[in-house]
Amino acid sequence: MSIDVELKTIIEAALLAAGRPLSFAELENLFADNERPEPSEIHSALAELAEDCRGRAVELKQVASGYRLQVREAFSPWVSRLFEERPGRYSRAFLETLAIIAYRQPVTRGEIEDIRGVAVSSSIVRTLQERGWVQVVGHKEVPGRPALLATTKQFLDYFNLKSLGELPPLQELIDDLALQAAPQDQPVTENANTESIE
Amino acid sequence: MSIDVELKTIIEAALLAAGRPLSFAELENLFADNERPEPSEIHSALAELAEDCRGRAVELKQVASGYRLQVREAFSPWVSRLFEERPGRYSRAFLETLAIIAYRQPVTRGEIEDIRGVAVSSSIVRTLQERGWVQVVGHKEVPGRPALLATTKQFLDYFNLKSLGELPPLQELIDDLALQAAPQDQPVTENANTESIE
Amino acid sequence: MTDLADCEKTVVTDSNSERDARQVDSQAVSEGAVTAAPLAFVNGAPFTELPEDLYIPPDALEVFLETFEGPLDLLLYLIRRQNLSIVDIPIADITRQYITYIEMMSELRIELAAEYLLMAAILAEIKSRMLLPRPTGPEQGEEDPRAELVRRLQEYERYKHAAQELDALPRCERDVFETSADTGAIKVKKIYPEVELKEVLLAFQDVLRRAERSTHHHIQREPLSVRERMSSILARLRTQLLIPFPSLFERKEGRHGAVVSLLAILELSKERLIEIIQEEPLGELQVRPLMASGVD
Repeated sequence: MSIDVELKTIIEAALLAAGRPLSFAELENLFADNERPEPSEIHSALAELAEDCRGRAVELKQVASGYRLQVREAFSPWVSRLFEERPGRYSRAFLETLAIIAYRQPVTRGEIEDIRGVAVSSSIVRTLQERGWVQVVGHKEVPGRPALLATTKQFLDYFNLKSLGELPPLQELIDDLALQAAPQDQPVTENANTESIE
Repeated sequence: MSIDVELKTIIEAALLAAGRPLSFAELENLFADNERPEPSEIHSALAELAEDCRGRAVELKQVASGYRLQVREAFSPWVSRLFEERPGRYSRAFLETLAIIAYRQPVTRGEIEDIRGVAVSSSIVRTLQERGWVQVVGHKEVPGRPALLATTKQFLDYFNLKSLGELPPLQELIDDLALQAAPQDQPVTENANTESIE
Repeated sequence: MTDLADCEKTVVTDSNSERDARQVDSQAVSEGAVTAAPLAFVNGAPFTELPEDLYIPPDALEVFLETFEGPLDLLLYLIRRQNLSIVDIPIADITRQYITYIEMMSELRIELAAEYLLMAAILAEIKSRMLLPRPTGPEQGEEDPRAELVRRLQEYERYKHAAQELDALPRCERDVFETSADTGAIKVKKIYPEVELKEVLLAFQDVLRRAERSTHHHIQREPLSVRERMSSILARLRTQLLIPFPSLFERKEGRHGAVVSLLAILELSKERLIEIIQEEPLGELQVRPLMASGVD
């Protein structure tokens, strides 16, 4: 109520109250029409808030659906003990399917199968949709009109990304038959006995 | 993780990630057995955290089920906008009930039902009272002692009336009805398919 | 590409009848057309030794296979673990190793996805084309028979790698956590719908229209000012249980006001909502709410 409540503190209050990312428009709409700050003021307040978070438990992060205050990665050793269920590891089939959809979207299941060389289980696609990470964005006009799959904002939010452009770049394809790809670690077998969820 | 992560910051991280009160035991269980702080250390960390929250958007509260960080009441004017629901429209039944109370006051619910020919839901009467447009001015001395409903000064204020006398007299409304026997626009029916709330 | 079914038979029967893999390499094509049902042969054959370059104890084989995401993944593994180049696969070697796996799987009755058998057929087909004399003229330069497989392996490897990177991104619930604070202290203003007086009047006309139709409802037509005064008298009686009659009249309202008040009092009395009492003859009239049995 006091007149000197700072804009950045109001934003902090709103982000912590919402418990989800707030878009810039939602931040603007915290204010009545006649007392709404300029966008530039909100931007500076966000920058100040980010600065204030230094050394604190949370950081201000911009993800696809907006701004959120999130507990820093450094605290996960303690914070993850709060949650009885350890976050599941995703199976390689799940992650590969998700990666192909993320990088190649919009893409049909058949195209995913072509790349992976094996059938894509329906349960993986269903789980991806249930988690809200993947959605059907249309149908390809070929026989059978297969669904075209694409990732969602929630996918980006969950993986801490603002846009698909923030995904790690896809490896270059080496076209030259003479070029030998550098030998590489084989992390494959590491995963052999880890639990996996789909 | 880094050795100089402060206990109070770990607690802050856990409280914000949990989004619910954490008991003292839960705070202790954030730590592995061999690195668990003494209860007295946790108590001091909580005190420091409470101190750190001065001037910030949240405050540390101890409630029955433990400790929680809550958004300060002072931020209600802004934060409440996150939770405001867009008002719908009042139902036909609501408007009719209000009109009957205005014209026939003081009136019991039973009398309103007689006039409308259908039951009046308690939620309508409750909403009218919540809104401050209708009040109970007495009880009728018949079995059950039903409440006598009447309109309030706020009702007059909202509709910009100095007194009920400024409402069109009943006779006029009835005469209007006769006129309307001739087909005419009926703005009323606009509402027919809009969502309504009570 | 030649008929896949034939190739498949070729591969499996070759490797079955010829334990020596090098022999398979050279003879696969020439001895191709064998008619026996391929898998049955494999299951029947005693399986005595593992190729040394596989380094996999048999009991781990099943677990091992589960770590592969299909034939492309298995091929990539075979290539990468020997530091071989994808783009210049020693196809004979890889085919031999791959087929050895397939045989072991069958031997251990591990159900193999059809894709693995298809890949065996593709490999054998490529190998056979590699053995054919390559046309030399630059004009008719035929593509390397391995090209399509190489392309698929490379493409798959990109996404396999991308999946690992995706898995390594800090993600919610594992590395970072969404935050929320309690909002119990926040007072939410309730927003009410807007209503226009016209809507209320129109609603009332509807009520009247319905009431007119049913004859047993007769809506009385007191002036509204009387109804309003009735309400206000009742409201006063809630806080003041006994009101002197004269105080219900206000001089400044004049004659009209007095009439309204009187009508309101009479109406309230008639509806048995109030009673007018006089405690002693010629004493002051007083009004009080009617309470049937002194309840309240």
